[in-house]
Amino acid sequence: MKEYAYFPGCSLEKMAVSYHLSALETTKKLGIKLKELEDWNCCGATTYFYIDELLAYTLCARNLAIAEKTGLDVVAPCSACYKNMYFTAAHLKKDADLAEHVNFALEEDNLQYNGNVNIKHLIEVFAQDVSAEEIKSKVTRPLEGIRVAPYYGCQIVRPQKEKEDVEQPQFFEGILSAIGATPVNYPLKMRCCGGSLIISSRTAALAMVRNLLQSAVDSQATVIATACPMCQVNLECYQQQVNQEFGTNFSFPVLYFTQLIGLAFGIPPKKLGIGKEFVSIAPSLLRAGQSKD
Amino acid sequence: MEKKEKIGVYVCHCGTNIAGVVNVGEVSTWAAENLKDQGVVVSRDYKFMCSSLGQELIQKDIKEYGLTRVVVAACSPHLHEATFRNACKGADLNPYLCELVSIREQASWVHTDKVAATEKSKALISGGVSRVVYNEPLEPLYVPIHPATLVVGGGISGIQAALEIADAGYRVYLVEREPSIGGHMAQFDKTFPTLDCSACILTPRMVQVGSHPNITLLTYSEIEKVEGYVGNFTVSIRKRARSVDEATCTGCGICWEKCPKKVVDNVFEAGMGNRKAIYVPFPQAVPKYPVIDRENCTFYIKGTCKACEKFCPTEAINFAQEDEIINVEVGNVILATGYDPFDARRITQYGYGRLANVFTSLEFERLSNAAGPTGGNIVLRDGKTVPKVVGIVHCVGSRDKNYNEYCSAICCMQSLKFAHLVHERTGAEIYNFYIDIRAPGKGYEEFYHRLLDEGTHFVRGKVAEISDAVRLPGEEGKLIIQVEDTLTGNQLRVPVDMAILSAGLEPRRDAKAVAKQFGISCSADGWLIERHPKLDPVATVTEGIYIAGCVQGPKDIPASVAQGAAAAARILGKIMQKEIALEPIRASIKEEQCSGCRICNNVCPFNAILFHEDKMVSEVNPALCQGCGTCVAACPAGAISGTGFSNQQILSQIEGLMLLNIKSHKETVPA
Amino acid sequence: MTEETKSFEPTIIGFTCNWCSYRAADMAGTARMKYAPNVRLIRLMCSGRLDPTFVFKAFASGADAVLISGCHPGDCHYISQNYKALRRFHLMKRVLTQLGIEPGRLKLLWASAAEGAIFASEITKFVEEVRALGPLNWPQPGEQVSTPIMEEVTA
Amino acid sequence: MTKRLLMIDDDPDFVAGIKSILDAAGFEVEVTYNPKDGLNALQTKQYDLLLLDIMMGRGAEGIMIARKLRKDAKLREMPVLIITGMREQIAFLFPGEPVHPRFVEVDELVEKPVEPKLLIEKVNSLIQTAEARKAGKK
Amino acid sequence: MTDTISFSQEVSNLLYAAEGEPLRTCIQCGTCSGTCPVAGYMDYTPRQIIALINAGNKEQVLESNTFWYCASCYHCTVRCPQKINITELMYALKRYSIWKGQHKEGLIGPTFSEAFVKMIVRGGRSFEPVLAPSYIFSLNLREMLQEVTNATELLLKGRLPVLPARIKRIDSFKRMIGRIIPMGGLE
Repeated sequence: MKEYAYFPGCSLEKMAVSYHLSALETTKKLGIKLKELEDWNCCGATTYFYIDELLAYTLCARNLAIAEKTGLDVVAPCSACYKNMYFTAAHLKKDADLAEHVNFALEEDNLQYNGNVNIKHLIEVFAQDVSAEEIKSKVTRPLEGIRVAPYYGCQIVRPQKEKEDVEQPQFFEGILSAIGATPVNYPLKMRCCGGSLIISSRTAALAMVRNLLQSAVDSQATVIATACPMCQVNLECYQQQVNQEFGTNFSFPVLYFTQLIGLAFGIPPKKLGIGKEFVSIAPSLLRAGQSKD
Repeated sequence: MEKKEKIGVYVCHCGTNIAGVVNVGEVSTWAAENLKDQGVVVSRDYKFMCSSLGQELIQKDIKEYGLTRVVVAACSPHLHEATFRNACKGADLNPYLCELVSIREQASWVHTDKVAATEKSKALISGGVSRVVYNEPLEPLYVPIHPATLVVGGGISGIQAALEIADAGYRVYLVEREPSIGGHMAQFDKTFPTLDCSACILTPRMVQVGSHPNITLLTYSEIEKVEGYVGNFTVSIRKRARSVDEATCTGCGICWEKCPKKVVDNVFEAGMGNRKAIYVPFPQAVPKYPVIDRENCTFYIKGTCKACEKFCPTEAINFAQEDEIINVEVGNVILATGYDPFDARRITQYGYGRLANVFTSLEFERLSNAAGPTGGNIVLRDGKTVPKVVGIVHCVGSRDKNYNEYCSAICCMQSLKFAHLVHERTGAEIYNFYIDIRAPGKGYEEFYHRLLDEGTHFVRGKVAEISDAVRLPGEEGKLIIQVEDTLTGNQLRVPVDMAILSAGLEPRRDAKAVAKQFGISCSADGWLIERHPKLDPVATVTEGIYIAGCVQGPKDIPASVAQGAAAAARILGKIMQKEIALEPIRASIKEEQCSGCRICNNVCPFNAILFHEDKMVSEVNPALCQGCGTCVAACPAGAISGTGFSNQQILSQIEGLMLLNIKSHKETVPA
Repeated sequence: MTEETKSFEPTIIGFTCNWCSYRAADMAGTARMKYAPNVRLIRLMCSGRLDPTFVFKAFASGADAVLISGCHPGDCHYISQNYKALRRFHLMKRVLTQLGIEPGRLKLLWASAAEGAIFASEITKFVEEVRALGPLNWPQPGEQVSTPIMEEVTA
Repeated sequence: MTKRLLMIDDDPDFVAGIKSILDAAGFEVEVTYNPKDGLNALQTKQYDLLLLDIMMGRGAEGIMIARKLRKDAKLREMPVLIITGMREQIAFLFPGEPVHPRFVEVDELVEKPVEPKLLIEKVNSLIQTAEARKAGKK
Repeated sequence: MTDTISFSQEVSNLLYAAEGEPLRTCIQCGTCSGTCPVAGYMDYTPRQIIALINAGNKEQVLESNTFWYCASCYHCTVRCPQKINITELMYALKRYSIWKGQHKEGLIGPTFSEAFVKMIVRGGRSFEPVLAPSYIFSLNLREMLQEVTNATELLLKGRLPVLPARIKRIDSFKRMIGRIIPMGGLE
């Protein structure tokens, strides 16, 4: 049984609770255990960097240090948490002075970070650590005929880590194909949803959401799949406001990729947090998920 | 020291290049006072030591003081060692008794602390003085120069070089990897800025090469091995099996007419057209003989067909033909292997390979070529629709640290040429997206003005992405080019029917391997390095190996031709001299000290050391020895000495550098 | 600044090959790249010419560190002689350690003729490393070293 | 002998002001505008006192420098005077609360803006104390 | 040592591990601004901001909304042909502006960021309702109503927390922060 240290992040506690539920359910099906970090703290989104980067690194390092004690790779379902933890670890590895200073602060909580944690995004677990065959083997209700727009967003792939493709990756499509769905060519799959601007620069953010929704409609998708709570909330909960702002008429379901996998695995929708959406998902999707019954 | 040497020290100002940082007067006085015991009898500084007046100064001192050694503190020996050695020779002092100390490249140019640079210069001179005492008078080795030349690469640069040398009456072996010579130029339709037809000016040269009595043309061939040194290279060439007998083939063309197997031509037609499994790349190919592409030929795959053989009127098809290894002796080599176009697929956000109507520059060359797959009709990928709006993207893969940092030099002009051709043939609206327009050749700026006059739009901004993501009315079915117009600060979405990526030039994939094969090196970005970037652009650090054309860096046709001719001229000069002087830096073995352990035999990469079984001693063959000195360092008995770099010279130089030869020194002893 | 407050300036002897690393030094010069003035270079035809005696001689003569540089592996002008230098380098490091000298005082640097920038920055880095090590404490000063010191004392 | 001071502060305007005060008082003041150059200067040259800012570069990097000095055998004894405006700079975080001395292992801390007279007094007294301490040790 | 430094150097000094002045290498190609999803809403495009910094126009830069509109999507950064980390530059400008207490009027970004960090420093985790006052009053009536509707729906769907989240070891957590930012009542 594969085991990971699991860092849910603040939004999965409530706002994105369905992501949390579906992540646990689907990984369980695949024989993966997500062990929640004890007493984790907020990763700080990107906001710490505006005040004090050293503080930002320290807060992330606290979580890393807690994870290190478990000896497991740490998994974050939220792209922002993932990016922050990944690059904190990278900076600490490169900059011994910084690591020393951060560890000095961690002493207060009887913690120490030695630089021995691998950080993964939840979708990387599905795309890299689990083979497509393994996923396929658990599918009982393939999402045949369901056209899904794979929305990568920003911080899963950017900034670039090594030499990986940051412009046209295909791993999300791979997962969707494995559960029998049809990944559509979604031209804006790498564009930003404006999640971090929805409060501070509302009009800009709403326009970005509008573009993404329009592109999903144009590519004749039934549903957008996301891998980040910020993206999901932004794309889904603000549709009403987009409609008011731009005179559009969007009512487009946005699900977490784990919810789609869960449906394909035959997990009851309720256990996947389905029902908590603002935009209810098309009955066809639920039907597709259960057509083999 | 048994015999006291008389040494002269000469410190060059190099204008302010040295004197601006190093206190040359102080250095010179210091040397006179402190290196007296080493034998320094005179020490001077002078504005430009390499000038004729500077040289005369040294020569006068040699005579007057009876100098037996000379140390010049100036620039790198790679620049002026020969100059000062010749000056000594002119004053009847053996040139190898002159030592050059680099206080420009190693002190004044790289240090800002004037005191430290001055002190370092003193130490370097002290090292040079200590070393020169042990220099020995040497005579250069003379070797004959074989009058034949090898030219690698049959593009325009190699063609030019081969013709120049052949016309002068000397043998040239021209080796080309593809079945025909002509290179990239043969693929182009028009050449900028004059717009003359590429084929019209190139093919006569190709024909000349093909029929020249002094040129041995080896196409479909590659270099297998290179041995020897300047004047005397032995080159093995693999002549790949064409499956066609050149002696009997007339190039009539029946075979490729009858061949039933169509193959997408990814080389000459850049994937835009087809050829047959037996083919000549293009009608004007030189030589005219076809080749069978064994990977695609039905006979080689299935064992049946032989249509070509059946129809060949001269029985020239030979399926059993094998690769042939040809060995040739040459005195000099020209590498003119050219470039590869940048692979536009690497910039995924530009959509090449994903979005149908994104074209690369090479594809567009074929598209616009009258002899190309569309007969010169500029149409979309569907083969019929004429574009109404065309976007041309400059700097694709160039001026970008994610790909190639350098400017590819030709893309601006190539893009302007494309814009003109699109305008002329389709009347479409054209957008050029550029960072800077670089048109620094004869008639180039004028060509740019002509394009402005034709109404082409120029948008200053590097394209961010090309997509099919429709957002606004009027974008349906178009490609959207997203860019900031940096002159207005507006973000633009320009809908176009066709996007042309003006791809930059890259070193050949195997440039590094080729360089290594010929004992030269590549720069960090992969182009072959010339001996001097300004004054010796076609020679390399290895005597007898020359480079011409794009193998040295991106350049246009006129510059490639000029380099081909220049390399040829350099070689003709060498051939005329009949022999060449080599640095007498060689190893030699003292027979009486040799224990016969044979360790040296194995370390020599040139097999220059023979072992005499009868006497149980080793001996160095001076004609094969290249003077690397590894055997000297390896000999456990200390029986091998290396002229020019003897143990004594180097050990003494170390002492000199550490100022151990100076009685009153203080600086090197830490407090 | 008084003499005693002046920080330690190491003296380093550097060996370069004629084809790559000496040309890298030339290139650093032509491009006016700045680096620490503590290294004094000796040109050999090839790093393979480097006799371990040279290194020990340099240390015995008072050098605080020695730099060996040549063409990158695979790029040797003499085909493969830099591999011999590489082997000797590891051997010398061991010997130095046995002699009680920090192995960090011997550095091997591959630099092609195009890598002037690397050559310059690596030298500066090396000088800093040696500065951190402090002056070489040669356990038993060789004859050549002791002579001038003696004279200075008696002067 | 003229006393040599090093100032590490990222704000060129503030530096100009302080430097002119200290110059006029006969000090030799060197300035570096970021922590990295500052540490370099400390390691290669000798100073009688360090004037240190807190909020620089990525964040409260002054604290990092102060800690580093206190751990360095050579630099441990160097007097450090922190001049910080951090209360202003991130006042929203801890409104009305002081800079906490517990984690700042330095000799003195003053807040921006600084009275010229007070500044020179502090500098002089810190240098004197340090010299006395040194003499005592010998 | 130079007497003073340029604005470009001042900004470079804020960047993580900046060597020299990365902004000086900008060739003004506009890739960043062509890529930026928010460029249309910015007073100056990212490219123009770099030009203004290099020109030393400090006031113009600080008075612009550009860096507060940066969505941290890193798209410009992965595409910049000079490998300038533009997103990090925007963070640095935010930091500069917050430390100086100087920014364009009417922006929500600065106050929201401050409120957010304050919340984490206090409780260790994010709790959305606490943030609302930092921005809700800057919105116009329609926007405010939309926000409230959204919040209500979230609450109804069980997606909004009612109690503020806190980590367990909050005291040592606060002391830990004290070692990085030595301020505040720790006892």
